[in-house]
Amino acid sequence: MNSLTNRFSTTGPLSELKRAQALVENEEFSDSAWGSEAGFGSLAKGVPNFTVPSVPDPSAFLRLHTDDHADPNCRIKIQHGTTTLAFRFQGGVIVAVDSRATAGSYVASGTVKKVIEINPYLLGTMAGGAADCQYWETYLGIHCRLHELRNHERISVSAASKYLSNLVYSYKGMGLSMGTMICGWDKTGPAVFYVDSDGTRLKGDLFSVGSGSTFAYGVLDQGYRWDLTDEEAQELGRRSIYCCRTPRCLLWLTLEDGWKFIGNYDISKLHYDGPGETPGAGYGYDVRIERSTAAPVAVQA
Amino acid sequence: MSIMEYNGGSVVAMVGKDCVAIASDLRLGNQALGISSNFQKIFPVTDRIFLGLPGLATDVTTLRETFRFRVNMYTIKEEREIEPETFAHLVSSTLYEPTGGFRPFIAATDLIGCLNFAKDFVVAGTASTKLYGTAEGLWEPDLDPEQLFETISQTMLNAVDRDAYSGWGVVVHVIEKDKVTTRTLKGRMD
Amino acid sequence: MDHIDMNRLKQGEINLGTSIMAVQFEGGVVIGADSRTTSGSYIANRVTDKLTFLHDRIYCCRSGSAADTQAIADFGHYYLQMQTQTMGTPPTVLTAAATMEKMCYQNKDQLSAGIIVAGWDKKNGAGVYNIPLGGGLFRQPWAIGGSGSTYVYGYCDATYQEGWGKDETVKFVKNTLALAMSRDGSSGGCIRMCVITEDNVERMFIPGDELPTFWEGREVLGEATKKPLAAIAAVSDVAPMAVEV
Amino acid sequence: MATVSVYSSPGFDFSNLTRNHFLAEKGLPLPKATSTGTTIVGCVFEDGIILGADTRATEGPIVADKNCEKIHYITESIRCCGAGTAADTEFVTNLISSNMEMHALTHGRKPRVVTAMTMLKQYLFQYQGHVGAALVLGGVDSTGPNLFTIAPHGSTDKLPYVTMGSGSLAAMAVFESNWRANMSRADALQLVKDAISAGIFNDLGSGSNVDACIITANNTEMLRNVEMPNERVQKERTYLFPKGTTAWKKEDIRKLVLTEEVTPLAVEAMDTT
Amino acid sequence: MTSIGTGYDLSASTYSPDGRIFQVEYANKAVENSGTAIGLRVKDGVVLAVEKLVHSKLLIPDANRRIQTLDRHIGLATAGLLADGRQLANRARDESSNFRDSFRSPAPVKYVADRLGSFVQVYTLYSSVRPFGISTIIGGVDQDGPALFVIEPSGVFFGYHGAAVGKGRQLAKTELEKLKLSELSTRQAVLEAARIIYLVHDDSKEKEFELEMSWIGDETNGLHVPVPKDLLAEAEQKAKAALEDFE
Amino acid sequence: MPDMVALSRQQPQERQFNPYSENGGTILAISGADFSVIAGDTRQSEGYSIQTRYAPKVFRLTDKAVLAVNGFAADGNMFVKQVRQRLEWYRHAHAKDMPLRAIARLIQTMLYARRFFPYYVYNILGGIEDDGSGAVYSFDPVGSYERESCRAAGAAQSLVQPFLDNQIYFKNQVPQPGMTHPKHLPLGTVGDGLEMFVVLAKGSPLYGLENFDGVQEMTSTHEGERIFVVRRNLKRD
Repeated sequence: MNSLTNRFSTTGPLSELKRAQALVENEEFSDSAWGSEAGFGSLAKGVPNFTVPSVPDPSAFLRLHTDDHADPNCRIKIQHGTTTLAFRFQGGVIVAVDSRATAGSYVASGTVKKVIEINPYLLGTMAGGAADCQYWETYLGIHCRLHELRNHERISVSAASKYLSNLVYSYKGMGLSMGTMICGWDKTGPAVFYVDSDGTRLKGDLFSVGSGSTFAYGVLDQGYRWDLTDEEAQELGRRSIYCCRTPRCLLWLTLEDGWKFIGNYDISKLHYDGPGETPGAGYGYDVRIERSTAAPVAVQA
Repeated sequence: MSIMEYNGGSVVAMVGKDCVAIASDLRLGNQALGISSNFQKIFPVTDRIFLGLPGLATDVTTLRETFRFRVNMYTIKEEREIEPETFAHLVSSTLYEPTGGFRPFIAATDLIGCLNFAKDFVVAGTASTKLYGTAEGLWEPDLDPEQLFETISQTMLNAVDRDAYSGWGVVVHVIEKDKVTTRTLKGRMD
Repeated sequence: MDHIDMNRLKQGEINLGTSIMAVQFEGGVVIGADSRTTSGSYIANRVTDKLTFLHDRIYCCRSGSAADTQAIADFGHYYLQMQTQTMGTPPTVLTAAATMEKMCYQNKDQLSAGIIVAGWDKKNGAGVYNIPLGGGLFRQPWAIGGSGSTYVYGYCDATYQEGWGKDETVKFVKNTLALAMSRDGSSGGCIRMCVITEDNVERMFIPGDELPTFWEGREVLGEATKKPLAAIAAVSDVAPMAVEV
Repeated sequence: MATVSVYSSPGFDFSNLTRNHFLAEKGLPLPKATSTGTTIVGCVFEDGIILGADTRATEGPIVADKNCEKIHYITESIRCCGAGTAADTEFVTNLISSNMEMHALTHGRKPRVVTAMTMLKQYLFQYQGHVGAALVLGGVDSTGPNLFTIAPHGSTDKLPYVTMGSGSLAAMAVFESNWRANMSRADALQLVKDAISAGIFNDLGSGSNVDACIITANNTEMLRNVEMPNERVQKERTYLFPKGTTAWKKEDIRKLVLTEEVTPLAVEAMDTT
Repeated sequence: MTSIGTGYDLSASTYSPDGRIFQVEYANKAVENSGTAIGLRVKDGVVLAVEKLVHSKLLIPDANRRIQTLDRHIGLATAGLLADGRQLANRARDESSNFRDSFRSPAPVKYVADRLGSFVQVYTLYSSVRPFGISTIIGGVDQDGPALFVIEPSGVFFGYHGAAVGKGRQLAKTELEKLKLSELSTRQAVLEAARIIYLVHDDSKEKEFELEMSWIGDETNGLHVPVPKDLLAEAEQKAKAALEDFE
Repeated sequence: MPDMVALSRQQPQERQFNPYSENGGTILAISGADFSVIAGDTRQSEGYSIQTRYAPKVFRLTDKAVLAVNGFAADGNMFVKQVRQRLEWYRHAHAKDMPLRAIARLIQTMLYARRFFPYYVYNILGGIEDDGSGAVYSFDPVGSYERESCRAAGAAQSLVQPFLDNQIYFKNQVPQPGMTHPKHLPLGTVGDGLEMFVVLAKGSPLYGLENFDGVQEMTSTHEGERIFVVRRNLKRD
């Protein structure tokens, strides 16, 4: 049934994809080449075009050349290795991410910004394929703006995440890799949605995504309460990211009137000196041990 | 995933003017997961020979014991301390051992503290490519012990920062005629 | 068929993708081979000697892996010398061939070697024995082997005749090898031959630029435009189309 | 998209290949050994043999050693160039060198080049190519000059001029166009230098300097770095760090020279009566 | 047997002070007690004949042969311990077949004799083993013509025109020497061999014996086979007749 | 005869569509307050052999944008060609050069358009932003990008990048008083030749560039942003 509708449909991502396949040779003359819409395609005509290799199984082709987990010698290395987290509490949504990108054993970057500022009210995190997240969340931004123009009100977090989920779902099985949290504040209060490239979309209080998420959950779960103060919530975010041993920790807080960037913390400093940059007040195990042995019963008040 | 990357770790050694230095990171990992931030990979063989062994941790400890045994036997038989060059050959032939097939840890640091072998520096471990780059750029001939310490430290710190399997602190030994200075660096803990 | 299965070579191994041959005649044998040794597409040696001494009047022609066949020939040589010492008489060609065959057969999983053993002995006179890939021992009046041999079975079948003397046999070997080398990409270079008789072993060498080319015929390229069209038209009713060359 | 997933290609199914490869990778493969993507050559001239080699040692794409020695000692008048796995060439030549010395002592005369060649080929054949040494063996003995190549599987060739290693094509091109029989020493040395240089400049696995070794009946001359076409230019600035650039946590100084205060005690003179 | 009891005869690995190995000499004694075996190398072949003593009337006639075939063209007759002879024959068959395997041609008789000589000799070296108690006659026709060898317990082997071992060897040798062996045909040799065996048989000690004979030559196509029944009967008959004449 | 030395096990091989190859080389870019430097070697190789000793990897896009491409040369050349075409169209449509940050986004979308059939190209874009600051953008093959102050890519990436971290970002260095950023960095990379593009902001001083060996100006007017190219020979082995 699906295949039948697909075959005769003229809109929708699948037919666009097919058309793109036919246009491999002269893609330069497709409409999307013109004007400021650039690669995002003519919005009136739906989603943009993608070139697909003329092979029987394009996703296998893609996997063969880009999956560095299965084949460390693959040519095209896509960056991996991430910890992102977001949680809802009485004061808004805390979004905390790490900043490291690895390609194989190589640390490709220690300064990646894994939060995408979709618009002044919405944040999306980035885990999995960096390009996939950047592209589709930017694309989502366009649609959020269009929604505002059409309806004269901000899009709800729920609707935005649903839109993103539907977009990537139409490419399911093609090799996209994306695990993101869409965070914001709408009429229902602070909201966090988890969306991934398999098509999963979940609403929840607390999520962590990426290879470091197991560590992050450990810290998050034991410290999380709804009625955290802003200070406590930020500290929880920092400590959760710290435990994943990434170069830097970036922190955002989403409020009713839009998100606010809290800070960019050097993990080394957190390790030795803590967020207050007081020498010896760090999070590090060795630093803490030293602290506790140096001043065993210092406080007596 | 190569065997070398299972536990991670890197070593670099450099020659200065009347001194040599050897540095290693302190990380012991289980692939991407860090286990220990105080895993020594450099072992004193004699007063002035240090051996760096990055690689699979179980092999590192086994080899370290093998070398200790062989060096002790040498000392007993010859009634003198082993020379760095002799020791380098001992390491080389131990690692080759063609009779038992090839051992899975061929790559280890080639030598330490022998001014005749390498005129500049040698590197080994998961961060070796990064170490080649930084060492090639930063090393200069005839460094005095203090300069050599700065150079080898900067080489090591910056190289391991770009390697997912090395890091978590660095230890440096500077070997001079009359003393050995060991310093633990304040490295990044990520 | 004894052509070489390329996949049986170990990777990176040097290969004698070869044309080899041996023919018996009254009173002796003629053996011959091309001189090309390849490693992948690279010609590792263009003047190889594939006619290898086994005993005073016994030689072998080697095809397959260079390392394997050299090792077999070296071992065979050693073995025949030991045999001569213990038996007190020179070995027969059959004995030499049997020795080689044994090695090829018993190590067939490890080796890629196609060998022709030929020579002269007092007991049986001239003899040619073919040992194909994997072993087996076949006495034949003539034998060809190596990758180039597939191209010249027909020629040999059609040309060979019983009762030739030395000169006809040498010519037959030379022509056959030249044909094989011209068609087979992994054969080439020069032709080396040996005539083994009771009296002596005579070596012959044909450089690459003196190979027979009798089958190529007259040079015809551009012929059509060389002759005036009228001359052609005179013999034929229909003038052939002029060909631009 | 149904058409995409339903289609399967004819023939063998390789879909598990990547996975199996991945599983095999988990723990099995060896780390890369230092390998000399190399140019080595040898040629005969009127008085003997000249061997040549480049001096680059590589570890995958990385240059591990910019000036290594690839011409190994076998006996005083026999030398051997090695290409392939560095450790293998080093140990094989060492082993054969010591066997040759034993051979000389056993038989009381100088062993011939073929003896070394036979030892090498039998050793390599025994390991069926797993000892990855590709060698050029040359020397002068009682039979005159001898030059061989030995491939990793144990096959040998005897030729007046030979090349081996990844740069062998480039070097062979030089030999094929310029080698002549009975060349003079100077001409032959120049030819060897040209052949190695061709490898150095045109093959990425070869590089740095030219080593050569001239062997004649009564003299062997090892010309280390006979040509250095790739000397590194001076760095445009130095990167010395001021003292204190590196932060450290702990210091431990171990003095190897112990100074002791010796306090002489007033001792009575020994009774020597 | 002056040396008995001196202790030098307890082991094959010990010499006596005058340089003898008593165990080997005792082995020769074992041969001397056995029925006679003879071999004739003649113009176009070889004949082997054995005086097989029959210890019991219950034994099946023609069983327990003492002439054995080693290869298509080689036969063997032993005198001494029957079991040792079997063992040696098995070894000889192995040698012969190995030779065929390696050389793709029938083994020369001398080669087999040589190998067996070495084999027997090894049993004279160790204290833990007993030397073979047999003398062996090997006969065959190979590419160089008829050949005849005798291997003794010490391991030495010699080539002969005519050979005799066992009880009656002295008389048999005398008889053999009278013959012009190189001029006889195998058929004639069969008759002579039978005559000699009958001649040397000592009726006074053992009553019963069987004549066992084989031949190799042009008449057998180069194969080692028993002498045909009719010829054997004829030879026996003539031998008995000659014996009566002789007496 | 390269495979003669390689001794890998035999294994099944699937013959299939493989439109990629690796052509070696290294590119890097550094940005300063009012300039950026983009460099690349000019050797193009495959396996152990050199295809050409002069194949530029760094391309001038506009007077204030330079793009360096590394990876599969054919993909790279085609990609640069297409980017230049899009910039040309932009010029026709808007009568001005596209700003640097817009070029960066354009490159992202162009790369992402091939998400399912990626270009095997690592891009580094360097130039001057509209506000006059030097900028470097680095891209992965499918378009993920980031603005940085320095970045290396290609064969020697893992060798060069930690060195740059140390020298540009002063990583792991305890700051000394009076430290300033170096203006020009001597570059040590692999290859036959080197091409280094320097983009200067409008009206910025020349930093002594005019006295450099082998320097050549790529822009015709001295009024706007200026691009200089420095060509050097490196070791040929």
